[in-house]
Amino acid sequence: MNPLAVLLTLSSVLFALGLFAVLTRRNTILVLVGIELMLNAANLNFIGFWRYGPPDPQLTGPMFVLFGIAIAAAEAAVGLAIILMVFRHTRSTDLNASNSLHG
Amino acid sequence: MTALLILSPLIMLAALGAVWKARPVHAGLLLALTLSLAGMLYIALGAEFLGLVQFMVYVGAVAVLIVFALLITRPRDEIEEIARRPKSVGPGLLCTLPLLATLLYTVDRTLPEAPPGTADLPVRRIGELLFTTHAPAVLAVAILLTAVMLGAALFAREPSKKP
Amino acid sequence: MLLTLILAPLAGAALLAAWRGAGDRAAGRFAAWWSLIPIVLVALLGFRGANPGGAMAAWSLDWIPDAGIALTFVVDGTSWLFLLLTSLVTTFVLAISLQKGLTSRSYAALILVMETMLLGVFTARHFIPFFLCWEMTLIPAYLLIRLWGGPNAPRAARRFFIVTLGGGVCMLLGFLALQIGVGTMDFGQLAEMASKGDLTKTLATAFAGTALTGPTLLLFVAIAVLLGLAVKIPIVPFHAWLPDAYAEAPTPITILLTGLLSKMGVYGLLRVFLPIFPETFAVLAPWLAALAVATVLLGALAALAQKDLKRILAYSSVNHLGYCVLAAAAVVASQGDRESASSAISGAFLQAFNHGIIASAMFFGIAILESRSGGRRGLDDFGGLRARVPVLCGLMGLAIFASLGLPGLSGFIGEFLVFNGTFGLLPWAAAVSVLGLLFTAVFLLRLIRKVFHGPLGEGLSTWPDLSTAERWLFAPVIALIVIPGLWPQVLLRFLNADTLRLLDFLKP
Amino acid sequence: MAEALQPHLPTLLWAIPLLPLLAATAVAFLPDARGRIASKLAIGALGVSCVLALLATACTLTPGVDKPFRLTTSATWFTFGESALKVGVLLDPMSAAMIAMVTFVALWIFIYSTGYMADEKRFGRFFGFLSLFCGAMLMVVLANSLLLLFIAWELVGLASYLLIGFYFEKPSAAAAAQKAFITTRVGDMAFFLGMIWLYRQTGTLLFYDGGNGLLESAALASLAGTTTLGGLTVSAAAALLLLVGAMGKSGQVPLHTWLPDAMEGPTPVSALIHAATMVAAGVFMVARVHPIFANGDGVTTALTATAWIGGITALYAACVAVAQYDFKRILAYSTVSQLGFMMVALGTGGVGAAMFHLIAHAFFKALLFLSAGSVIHGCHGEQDIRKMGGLSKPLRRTFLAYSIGMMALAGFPFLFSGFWSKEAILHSAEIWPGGKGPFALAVAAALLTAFYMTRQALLVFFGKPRRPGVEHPHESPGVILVPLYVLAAGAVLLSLIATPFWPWFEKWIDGEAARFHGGAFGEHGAIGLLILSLALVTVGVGAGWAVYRRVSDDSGAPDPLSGKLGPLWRLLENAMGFDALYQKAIIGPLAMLASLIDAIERGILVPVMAAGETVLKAFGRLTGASDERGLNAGFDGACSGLKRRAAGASGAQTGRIQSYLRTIGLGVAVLLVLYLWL
Repeated sequence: MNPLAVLLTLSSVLFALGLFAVLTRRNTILVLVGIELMLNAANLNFIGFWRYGPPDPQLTGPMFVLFGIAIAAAEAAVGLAIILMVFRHTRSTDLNASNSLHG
Repeated sequence: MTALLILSPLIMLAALGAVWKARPVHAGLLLALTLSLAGMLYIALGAEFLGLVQFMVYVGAVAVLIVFALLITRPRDEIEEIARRPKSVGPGLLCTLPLLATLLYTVDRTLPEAPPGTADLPVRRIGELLFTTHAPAVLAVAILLTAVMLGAALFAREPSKKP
Repeated sequence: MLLTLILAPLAGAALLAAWRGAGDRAAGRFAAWWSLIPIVLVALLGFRGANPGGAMAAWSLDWIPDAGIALTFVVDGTSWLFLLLTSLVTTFVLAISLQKGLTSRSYAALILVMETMLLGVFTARHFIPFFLCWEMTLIPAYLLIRLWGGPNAPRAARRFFIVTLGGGVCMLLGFLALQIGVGTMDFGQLAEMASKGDLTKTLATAFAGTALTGPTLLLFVAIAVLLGLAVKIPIVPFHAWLPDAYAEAPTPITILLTGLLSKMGVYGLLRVFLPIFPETFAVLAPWLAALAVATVLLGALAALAQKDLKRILAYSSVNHLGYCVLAAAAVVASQGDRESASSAISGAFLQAFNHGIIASAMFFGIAILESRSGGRRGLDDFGGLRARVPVLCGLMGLAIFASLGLPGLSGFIGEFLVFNGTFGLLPWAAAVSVLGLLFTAVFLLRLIRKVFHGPLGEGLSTWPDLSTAERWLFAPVIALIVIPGLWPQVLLRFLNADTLRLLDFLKP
Repeated sequence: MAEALQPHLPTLLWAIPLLPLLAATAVAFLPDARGRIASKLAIGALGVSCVLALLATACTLTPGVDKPFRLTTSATWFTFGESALKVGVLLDPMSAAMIAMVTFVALWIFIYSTGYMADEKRFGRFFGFLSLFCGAMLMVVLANSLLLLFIAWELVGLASYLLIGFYFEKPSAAAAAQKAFITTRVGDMAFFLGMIWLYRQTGTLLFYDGGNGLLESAALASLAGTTTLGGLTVSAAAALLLLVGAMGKSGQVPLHTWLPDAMEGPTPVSALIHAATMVAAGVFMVARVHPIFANGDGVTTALTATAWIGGITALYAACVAVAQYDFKRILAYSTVSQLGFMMVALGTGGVGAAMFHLIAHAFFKALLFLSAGSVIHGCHGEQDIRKMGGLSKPLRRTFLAYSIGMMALAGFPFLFSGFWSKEAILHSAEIWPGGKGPFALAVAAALLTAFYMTRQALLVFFGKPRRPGVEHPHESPGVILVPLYVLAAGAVLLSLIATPFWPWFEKWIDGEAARFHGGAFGEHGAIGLLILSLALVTVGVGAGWAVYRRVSDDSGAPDPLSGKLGPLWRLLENAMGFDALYQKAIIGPLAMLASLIDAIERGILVPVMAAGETVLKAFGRLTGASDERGLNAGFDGACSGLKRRAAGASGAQTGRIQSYLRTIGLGVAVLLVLYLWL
């Protein structure tokens, strides 16, 4: 069995699961969880291609993962802070509760 | 290869749980599990440094943050919350499944024979690269994180009582 | 740096527009302080000096490469002088508007918008950005005259707008013809072609189907462009919009009109028209010379007949800018004597700069008179003010004497160089125009006699002299009148290299 | 001393005009209340200038050199294109004599003013203006560049304008100031053109520049070698233009009308500016550029014009002076007349004579004006000589000083400078090869001078008092009298240095060593001229004495001559009607022309513009209407339909992020399926 194929399958599934969570969960925090999953899927891909790809002295894949993690952490922090703000206003974390863009 | 075959199903299961579990706290904890398993996978693949970073940042910070946030925003009515399973599953699946199918199909069809691997990730090299080639990016990220810290602190601050 | 300089006032205007809660005074104060930024940047440019090619700063963007349209902005010494004038006068106008309580959020923002456009005009090296900025100055000017002007302001503003817009359309048509015929609207390229005499030939081939020959075509183009400039400067008889517009506009805006907007015309005449159309000079020369002399003389004579202080100074502006036109006409008429031509061109630029400063000072004086008298500004409404407000009369008198060309003050150097150059190229025009200098003295001294001298007029005995703020506002302008008068090199050093380069293009 | 000074001379020369100018600048910043400080500052600066000027003059006295002493400096003032414009200062005997005279006379007039103007509200301002004047005047005489001379020339005009209009509350003073500035500006514009012409022709404005200067041979040859309109050489044409400038400044006919009016200024101003120095600037300028005037063969056009204008002016003003009643106006016309004499001298070739008369005239005319001021001061502001009389006793000291000045002006023989200077002028006019006209005019003028001065002296100081309202005239204080004595001494002593026996002054100006010349009167015609001069004075004074000896005792009586001369007298009283003529011939038509132009503007140009506007507006209405019916109607219909449909469609906007996301996701999925599977 091709290990890269396994890895890619795993990341595809993780990505799909994350997307599913984003599209269906109603708790905003859990939407965030879905986003984290998708990011992780991307990271897995980078690792996989680095591990089983041609040798790369520049280590592009791992570097990307490193920055990706940093950005993800930032994004989570800001996201959660926003959610807390919204929660203070509406006493709810239901994503559908904030629909002031309603046409 | 072995570790990969063992960990992959576990990760998938944990992720599925994180997505499907009704109780938000459970979902959060399962996310932490998924991430830590992914970290182990990194280590198994030879990227020890990345694995450790994954543990520290994702499991140690992000997941914990999410769980805390869930605990803070816990509504008074637990029962109603439990009833809030994922909604609109149909459209969700309708979006997700073609994507998954496409991805898997692509992986299956286009991947060549297993290429030879390199399992070497020297930490010293990462350090060098970070502070030479990627120094501007590091700076940018540093600024971003500082801004995030300040911003998050501002957002999360208890609003003043003054009107 | 250049882009920052040009856009800085616009950014200030945007900030003002965004600042909803701003009170009138706060907005005015903000705008006045903000307008110091361009001054600082211009000063920095000046200290840095020019590179050997003459450029102090440049910025360019290929905007529509297919049509060869580029947003090219270059500052050389001459442009720099006009940038300096623009930034200084704008700040001055904002400051006195603030001091006179005229300002508000939109007023200040419009002035800042106008400043950006003026900076654009004085640096653009391609017709498209030049024209965009040129026309965009009209809108703020129109609004400023119309909304803050006197009782007849709507009509005056409308006429100003329509007439200058008409001139602009002529200019646009001219350059469109060049774009179609020659394929470029870049000033540098056009001048390059013109200096080789290629413009006529290219136009003739491009319009081979029409019955017109190349020289005729180029003449039409040149006249169209000249029309646009003539309305702006203005050259007699295209000046009919001017007295009303100057008189009806609020006085700080009049300073903008005479100090800056008219300079666009002079700048265009000397920097755009001269290098591009040398092939038409032979035909145009007598006409332009006649118009220049008419501008000088009629401006001065018409000022003699006016009873309103602002109208007097408006015609005085026509007269003074007539000297710039005279210099241009002399260069058009003959380039036989390089020294004369360089004298005429330097003089015209200097005259434009000095007139901007001197007119600012004089109109500021009028603004003070108006605010003290409750809006009256007739020649016979005052009298004997020198006994009551000596400082105001002293400073305004200084500006007036600078305006009539008293040596030692800045006005003289420009006039000396203009006449020195014109006499070498076009002696009769110079000799006749000297009468203009004489008439200028007559109506300006009459103004002093009627307003400052004689027995104290009715109701003037309670007037306070200049306040500290007004003195501080006068101080820089007076300094700018005195210093270049004693030491003209301070301005001329920026001009000399450019003047010679300009003359190289004109070589027959 | 003089030798030690030589190396620093260029710097010191600049300091001479700059010190008073700096004082003037400083005074401008002083408040009116600090008038005393202003006067001290002005006098201090001028005093230092005076010392420097005398030292500089001493440097030029170097004996035994055959060519004139000449020290020039030049520095680039500014550059335009590739050309540099240079200015500099020049010290030669001519400028040395002028700076010494100007600083000396001005210093005493300053001191006089501290007494005369003591009660003035704008006392400090007055000294500021005076300082400005002195600085500018010194710059005029020191300039080594026609441009610098012109600049200072205009500044002198400004100072004159300010000082004539010093009592600007009086409409007559304000009008006189304006008239003075504009009339002289007519001349200045000619000067300006002439200067530019010279500059264009020769490429330099420096007088002396080591062979390249305007007054040196190369430039003069170029000027004489080019002819222009009317067959004149450029040098002649430019010289005529410069002459017009000089006529404006020096009050020559027909540009003289401002000078009598200028007496509206305070008396020290009349003495300093409108008698001693500024009005002489025109004469000085012609003397300075005399090489250009004389450039050509024999008697040049420019010199002829100068001589004739001078002669006509001298006679005309002397005639008019006979019929005036205002103390200061008589002196003003006398000044015009004397300036005419100087012009005659210049035209007939005697620069030395002209300069000597200029210097001598400065002393005795300043003296006369200051005496007049003292008399007016003593009579509490009365200026009409018909209302004076018998003042020789109460104002004995003033009378003494006045009589010295009067005798110098009238040309009393031997002891007074005026006699010798006039003598020299008549001499040069007599031997002039260009004709006897100027000589005849000058002789007649000299005769009338003696006559009208006698008239003035008799009416003011002799006879019985005719002074309604001024019962007790008082003698002036010392601060006013001392300057009178000093100037009187000068007027007498100057006669020693320019007699025909020892013509030191003229030789000095020409740069030659002076020798005693005992046989001066043995020369052809000289003795005859001397006798003529004596006869002129005797006849003039005698006639005056005869006519005015028994001046009637009541002030209402008409002048004895007015009955005899009839209409001619009235013509003279009105200064031959120049003012009325200008009013009718120039000012009136000019005002009409201005109104006409204004009417054209309002009546034709503006309506044309308005008509264009109307056409545009009509066109706009037309297109507007068609737009309304055609385009707009259709557009509006389409818009409202769109609006209805949009209202329906906006239901899809739920505002829920996830529903949006799902829609996007579905779209992507459909695309993927289409792309990959089909």
